[in-house]
Amino acid sequence: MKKVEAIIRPHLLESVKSALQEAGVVGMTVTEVKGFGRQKGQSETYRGTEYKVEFVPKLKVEVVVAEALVEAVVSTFLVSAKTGKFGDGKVFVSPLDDVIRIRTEERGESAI
Amino acid sequence: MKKVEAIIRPHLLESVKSALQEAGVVGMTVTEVKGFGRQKGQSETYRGTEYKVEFVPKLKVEVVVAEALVEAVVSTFLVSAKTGKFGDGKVFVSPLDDVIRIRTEERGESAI
Amino acid sequence: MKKVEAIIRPHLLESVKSALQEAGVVGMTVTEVKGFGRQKGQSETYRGTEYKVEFVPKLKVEVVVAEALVEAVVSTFLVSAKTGKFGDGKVFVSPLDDVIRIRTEERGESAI
Amino acid sequence: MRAFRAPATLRAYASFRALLALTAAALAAVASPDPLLAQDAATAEAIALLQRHADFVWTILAAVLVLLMQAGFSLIEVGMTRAKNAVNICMKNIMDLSMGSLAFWLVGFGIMFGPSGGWFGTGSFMLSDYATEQDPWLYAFWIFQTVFAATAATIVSGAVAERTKFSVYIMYSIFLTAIVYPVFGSWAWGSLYKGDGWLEGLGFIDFAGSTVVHSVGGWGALAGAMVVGPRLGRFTVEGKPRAMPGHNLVYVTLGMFILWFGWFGFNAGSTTAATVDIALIAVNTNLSAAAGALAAMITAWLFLKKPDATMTINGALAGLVGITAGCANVVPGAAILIGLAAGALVVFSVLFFDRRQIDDPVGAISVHGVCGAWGTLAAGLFNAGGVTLAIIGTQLLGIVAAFVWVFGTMFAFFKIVDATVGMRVSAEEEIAGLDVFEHGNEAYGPDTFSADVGGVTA
Amino acid sequence: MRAFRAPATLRAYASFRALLALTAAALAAVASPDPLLAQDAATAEAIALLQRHADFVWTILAAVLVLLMQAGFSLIEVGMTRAKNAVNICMKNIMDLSMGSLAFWLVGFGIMFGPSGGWFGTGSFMLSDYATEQDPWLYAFWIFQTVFAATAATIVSGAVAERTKFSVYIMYSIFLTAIVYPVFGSWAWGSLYKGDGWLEGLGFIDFAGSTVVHSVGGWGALAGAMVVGPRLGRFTVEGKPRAMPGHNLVYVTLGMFILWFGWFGFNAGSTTAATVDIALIAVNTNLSAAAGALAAMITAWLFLKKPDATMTINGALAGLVGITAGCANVVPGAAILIGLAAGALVVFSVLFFDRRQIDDPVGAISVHGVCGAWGTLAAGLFNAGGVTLAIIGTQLLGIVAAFVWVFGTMFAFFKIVDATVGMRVSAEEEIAGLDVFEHGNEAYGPDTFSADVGGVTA
Amino acid sequence: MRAFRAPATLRAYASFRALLALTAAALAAVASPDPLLAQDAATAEAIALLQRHADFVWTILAAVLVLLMQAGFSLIEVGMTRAKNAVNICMKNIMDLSMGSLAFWLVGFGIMFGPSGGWFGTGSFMLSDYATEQDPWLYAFWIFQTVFAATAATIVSGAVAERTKFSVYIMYSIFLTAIVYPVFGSWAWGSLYKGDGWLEGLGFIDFAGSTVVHSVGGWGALAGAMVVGPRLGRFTVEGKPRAMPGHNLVYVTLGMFILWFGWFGFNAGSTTAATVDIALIAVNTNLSAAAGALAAMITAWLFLKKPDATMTINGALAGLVGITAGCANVVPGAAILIGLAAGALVVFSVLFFDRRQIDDPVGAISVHGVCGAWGTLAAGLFNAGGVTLAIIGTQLLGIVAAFVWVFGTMFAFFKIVDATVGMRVSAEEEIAGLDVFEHGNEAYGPDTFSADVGGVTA
Ligand SMILES: Nc1ncnc2c1ncn2[C@@H]1O[C@H](COP(=O)(O)OP(=O)(O)O)[C@@H](O)[C@H]1O
Ligand SMILES: Nc1ncnc2c1ncn2[C@@H]1O[C@H](COP(=O)(O)OP(=O)(O)O)[C@@H](O)[C@H]1O
Ligand SMILES: Nc1ncnc2c1ncn2[C@@H]1O[C@H](COP(=O)(O)OP(=O)(O)O)[C@@H](O)[C@H]1O
Repeated sequence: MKKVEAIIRPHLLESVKSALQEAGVVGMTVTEVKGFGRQKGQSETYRGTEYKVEFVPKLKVEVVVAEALVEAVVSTFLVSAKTGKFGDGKVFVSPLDDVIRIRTEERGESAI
Repeated sequence: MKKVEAIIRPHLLESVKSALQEAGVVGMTVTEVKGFGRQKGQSETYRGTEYKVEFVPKLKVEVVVAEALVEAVVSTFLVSAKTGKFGDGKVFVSPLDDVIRIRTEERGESAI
Repeated sequence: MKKVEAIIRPHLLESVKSALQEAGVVGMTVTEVKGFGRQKGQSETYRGTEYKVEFVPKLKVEVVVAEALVEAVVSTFLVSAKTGKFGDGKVFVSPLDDVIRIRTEERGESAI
Repeated sequence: MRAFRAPATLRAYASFRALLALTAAALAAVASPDPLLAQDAATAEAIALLQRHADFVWTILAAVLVLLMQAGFSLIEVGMTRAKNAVNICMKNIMDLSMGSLAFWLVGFGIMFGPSGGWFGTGSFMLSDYATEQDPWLYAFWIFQTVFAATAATIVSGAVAERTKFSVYIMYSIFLTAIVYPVFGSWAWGSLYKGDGWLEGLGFIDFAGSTVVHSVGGWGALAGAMVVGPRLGRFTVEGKPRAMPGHNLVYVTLGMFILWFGWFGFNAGSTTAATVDIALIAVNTNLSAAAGALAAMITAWLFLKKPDATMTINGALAGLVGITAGCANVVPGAAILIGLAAGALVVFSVLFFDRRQIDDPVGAISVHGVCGAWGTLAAGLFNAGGVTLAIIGTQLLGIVAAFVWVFGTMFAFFKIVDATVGMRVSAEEEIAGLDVFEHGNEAYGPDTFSADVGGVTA
Repeated sequence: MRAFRAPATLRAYASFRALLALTAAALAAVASPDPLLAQDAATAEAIALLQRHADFVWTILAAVLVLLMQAGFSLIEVGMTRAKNAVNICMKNIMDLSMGSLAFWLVGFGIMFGPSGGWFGTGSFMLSDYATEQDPWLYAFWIFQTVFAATAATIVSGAVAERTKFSVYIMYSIFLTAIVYPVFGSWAWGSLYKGDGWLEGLGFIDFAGSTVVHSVGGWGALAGAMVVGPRLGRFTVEGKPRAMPGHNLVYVTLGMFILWFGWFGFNAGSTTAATVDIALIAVNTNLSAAAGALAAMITAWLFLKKPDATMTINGALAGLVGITAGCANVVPGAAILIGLAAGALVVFSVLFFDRRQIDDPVGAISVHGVCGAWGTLAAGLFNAGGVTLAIIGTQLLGIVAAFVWVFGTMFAFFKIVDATVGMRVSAEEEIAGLDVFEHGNEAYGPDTFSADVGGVTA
Repeated sequence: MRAFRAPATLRAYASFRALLALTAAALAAVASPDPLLAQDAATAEAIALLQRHADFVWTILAAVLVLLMQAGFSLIEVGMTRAKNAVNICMKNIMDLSMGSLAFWLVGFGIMFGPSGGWFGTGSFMLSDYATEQDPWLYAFWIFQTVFAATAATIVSGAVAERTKFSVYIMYSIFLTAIVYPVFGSWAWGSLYKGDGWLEGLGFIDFAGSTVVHSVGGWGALAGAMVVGPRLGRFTVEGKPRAMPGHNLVYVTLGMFILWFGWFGFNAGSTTAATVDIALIAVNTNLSAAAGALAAMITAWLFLKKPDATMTINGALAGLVGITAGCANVVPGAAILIGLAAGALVVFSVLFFDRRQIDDPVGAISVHGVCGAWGTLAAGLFNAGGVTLAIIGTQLLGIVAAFVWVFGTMFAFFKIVDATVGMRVSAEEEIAGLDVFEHGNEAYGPDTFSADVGGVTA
């Protein structure tokens, strides 16, 4: 099993979610995060003092999937989260030793 | 060392926290997340238009523990976070290369 | 590639961010979290009932870096996030299989 | 809209009725054997009419100030509870004013002010007297009394918040404004119109309603809180109280200022006449509120270690409730003492009910019930006209009568409702919040917290 | 400030003008062959002056209550939209009052109330009449009319929220308060001052402005919402509406109470005279609002499964808009019926415009446009003075005239603006929110949500 | 409460005092050799009494409007600062009104209005004059003056926000309302009652307090901000200002509307008499506020690239402060000019103090201090009665006197306090927020942001 984490643009959550569902993903966990990178935030002014909001609102979408599904999920992100502009985000794939479903205590892939 | 991550129901944080403490866990990090899975959110209406809140509020509890403690921590989650209904969540166990305590610069298990 | 995760004090974000930039880090993702550990939260009262806020506001800073940079990044955290008091936080280093930049579909280190 | 008046004809400024009066007199003056008297009569009539106009303006504006207090109560209740129940609390307050106005029009006013044998009125329903008597003052008096009834109703809302079914609350709201409040009101204030209450007959002093309005609301709140029981997790298994911080103390502060503002309509407006007396009443109201806030803050500082905001705010309200009965018959110095006592009292009262495991998220029982009783007693103790045992006795009698009648009827009402339809929401609903289950709404949309996480789909 | 007056000389209390009147009379009394008459004249003048003073106090206070309604509208609009556009909505409301006051001073008042041939006024601009006529009543009348104009303007703000350029909104706001509102106003109310409208000539009944103010705002909102189009994602590709919950229903509730409060100034204040009539108007206003809230809640409960908060709030406002035309000429029972109908009507109207894919985030078209029309008709149907076909006909004529004039001019205006400078912001800006792009501000600072994440740097 | 009056006896409507007057006269009429005169006297008395009643109603209602301004100030200050200090700011504002009312009752009023040799009053403390003079007008005058004192006090709160000890703030609040404000007040307004100020003696024009109230508060704010120093991180090491956005601009907007509303009580109420003059004052107040908002928005748009919300709001307040001195003696056109200038001025003033590294989170120094001075000068420049060098000289003298006295005493006060108990909280406390450390509270409960993370335990 792997954990596939993607940083995406908040307003694309809907399309990403549907795409993942079609790709067979049954569950995911989403976190509101602030991103720092090539995409620079809007510069704002407050009472005459200009300032850059350097941290851009992003969403982190975590999906735990069986080895077999990893590539499918990754490419799903590449399609559904892309605008082509700075700030589209990244996909991280990391190893996972085990998954347990609390409700049923199932372990491993069957727990996903 | 391993990182044990669990997605739980927000209102069970108290019981989970106490259970973990009893299991010998001295620290943890909690994040507010939104979960998508078998548990379906309440359907709400706004000015006559119905809609489903598909993302359910959850908490992610991260605990970094020594190899030896992993099973104990996992089963602690299985007990303290279970209601038996859809949406109890998952426990993820993943590898960790190193841990450093910023205050003391200790490394490895002693830093936990 | 590795993922370096650090739990830090919220008001130190600025200094940590600048330090990381100097260390050559081009991107990072920050999450608001609540921490539980040796540092005990302020005790507050509400209408005469005292209570401890056991979960302290923290920030989780995630940086994905090439193997080579890991040590540099870790020590950057040790410098820029330290106050020496309980609650400075931890740095976690974990393995990463792959990184993909959504915008360009680059993979691996070039995607960071 | 009334047409612009040209200044040339100053006379025209007097409203047409005044003109009628004058013309009538003019005619009379001609006819009358003694024009002097006729003219005097006409002038006196015109003068009386002017005073009447001033009374209407004052009373309507005072009623409007009291009406805004609904916003103050809503904000305080919403702010001192959790976000997941904010919509429900708002809806309860909206219904208190809406249902309350209609129920008081239909039934309440007649019971409170209709012809009565001392116990409750039996006529003057639905503003029917206007048809026969054609006196517009009925309307001014009615609107002023209506907003008072709505105020009594809304007091209970906060005490039973976060766990009571919306449908049950509506039933309660109708019951209180249609029956419970008017019946007691008829005992103390019935003779303001066509009633003749046994309590006022004894000389009971409650100028603006420390007991008639606030204690009535407060004891209803006590009954409700006792029957519905505390919120989940409010007390530990050993019965120790656990803090459940409100979710927005800025709302609470704004609510307090709005109440302080509206209270001038409540107290000074109770003259329902444009007289010089309103000045003393306003001074007393302000000084007592100020003293209440100060005393509560100091009490909290001494006994709870810090100057707690919600206690201080409760203190200001305690001072306002405390001076309501005696605002017209005590001197400013006494108003300060009344406020100081109320401010200290409310803090201990809140702690007392906490210890008795009666869960009142906003302190309504202490502020309105307890301090309403104190204020009624104080109106006797500090009576500028002098104090006698008889006066104190009557005040105590009124206080007790209010408790017995209101707590009795409301406790029975809530028990019956609870036994039949059930007063409390399910644990699942209470945990998730009443907003979603009862109203299908959320007070704070997704993006209060960020971009559209949990974004909505058709 | 005026100096404190010593009570010894009660007379001195009468304002000096009153004194002048009396002295003048005293002198006259001496000179005059018949002191009786002279004295009568002096007394009558003094009495008229007192009434005049009461009229000023009432009218100014009423105007102030109406002015506060701007806060109510702001809160309702902000609360029913998303956080990322809150600053923009606040700024629009601030400008409605600011630009509106100045535009109405410069142009609007003259067009609405200046000497006219029935279609629009052509004089009395910039309060110029004061120089010649020296009548301070002009100021009282002007401030009251000004806050009405600002109210009409602010209605549109919510309907076009979250997608309209700020610069375009300012143009609209000036256009409406300077031209569109005053022209129609001159038809119905011109003769209140120096105008002489064709519609009022036919006996059109609209005491406080169900049509003159609310429908005018509502139909302007309809035109704006149609031209600017729905918010991104508000309707699915198949045209099914998608929910876009407002971000703070507590603001919406507070806004409603503030409007309810201010509406007494709006309706009862429209007497612009301290008379006994204000009582009936106040009673009708309150009962209709209460009935509207109740009817909307029940309608929502029956047809939308739950007692929806924003529908209930729209219902209260619908009741208020509905009674505005007839508040002075219907009986309380009728006011309740008018409110009930308005409350039910507004729910279906909101659903109707949703289905027609006209995106009105706050329901302004339904509340002000539709219920304004209903209220105007109802003022005829329930006219206490009796109803005739002629009356109904005139009411309908007025309703249609308002729609044709306002929708026509505003639709053209928005189309032209859209074709030239463009009415709508870019998709990117709409997604990110207007606050950052249009104002460079954010309504809610970073640490509303935590410590300084996204902390700011110079 | 006053009993309902039956319409049959119209006369009865006149308050009993009026009745006394009439009866007295009736008797006199019988006795007197010349009934005509006696009757004239009685009528005149009754008329004077009616005017007196109107004066009471107007003055009390105006005082109540001013009192609500406390809510406006609280909202603006809370909204323009960070969430972690919201409770502290609310508490400071509550104490300004509470302590202020009590301190002004105890000491302030006597110093400001008691018998004085020109520099400060020495009598009339604790409303003691009532005992001897029995004139209820004292109460009306007192409540109106009290809310003015509380307003002056609350101005400083925002300027020293987010870093000042609560205990120190309370000391300051008492000092200002008991000594600093009253002393200057006695110079300019003392003769309104029993005082006799040297400044008013020279013909200083400040009708409603641009200097007496607003500059006094503003210069106190300057002293406080200078002594306490800027918030941590407000300026870079090189001294460049860094943005510290307020956490809720919706609160700020609501606060502005509430102030705009209350300001009519502040300015028009300063007649403390029901006269026709209130209309011009209301018109000037509204036009100047509107012009101020517009000018500030345009200035920001031109010089800061975007129509900044908080600058626009400061502009509206600047217009209000600016017209306060001259509201009764300038024509509407002048009011617009005064507002336009104030609106532009406030923007540059805010930037100026920023550059001087004086940290004023809400712009109180610029709005109240600087624009208060401008308004006082403008009251001379645009004086409808004509302007002379002497007038301008006196106005400038008053402006300077206010600055010297207030800034001098307050700077010394804050320095002494700072040297002894210390004025500023610890860096740790400042970073964590004053709410938790000073009050043990948090403004926004955990679940504003989610379910009960950081859930509370006994
Ligand atoms: N090295 C990194 N470690 C962790 N997160 C990163 C890293 N680089 C980028 N990110 C995340 O990805 C988001 C998008 O990256 P950015 O450089 O702005 O655009 P792009 O991915 O298109 O090059 C950032 O906002 C941040 O949240
Ligand atoms: N494949 C997954 N990857 C990441 N998170 C998941 C995954 N499946 C479920 N979750 C998380 O677990 C939570 C509970 O899962 P759900 O399917 O609703 O109930 P249950 O775990 O009882 O089957 C979800 O809300 C989501 O946050
Ligand atoms: N075992 C752990 N697993 C996950 N997070 C931890 C763990 N221990 C500590 N933390 C995080 O580190 C933060 C600081 O730890 P704490 O023990 O309070 O101070 P210190 O790190 O200085 O010893 C905690 O608030 C928590 O967020």
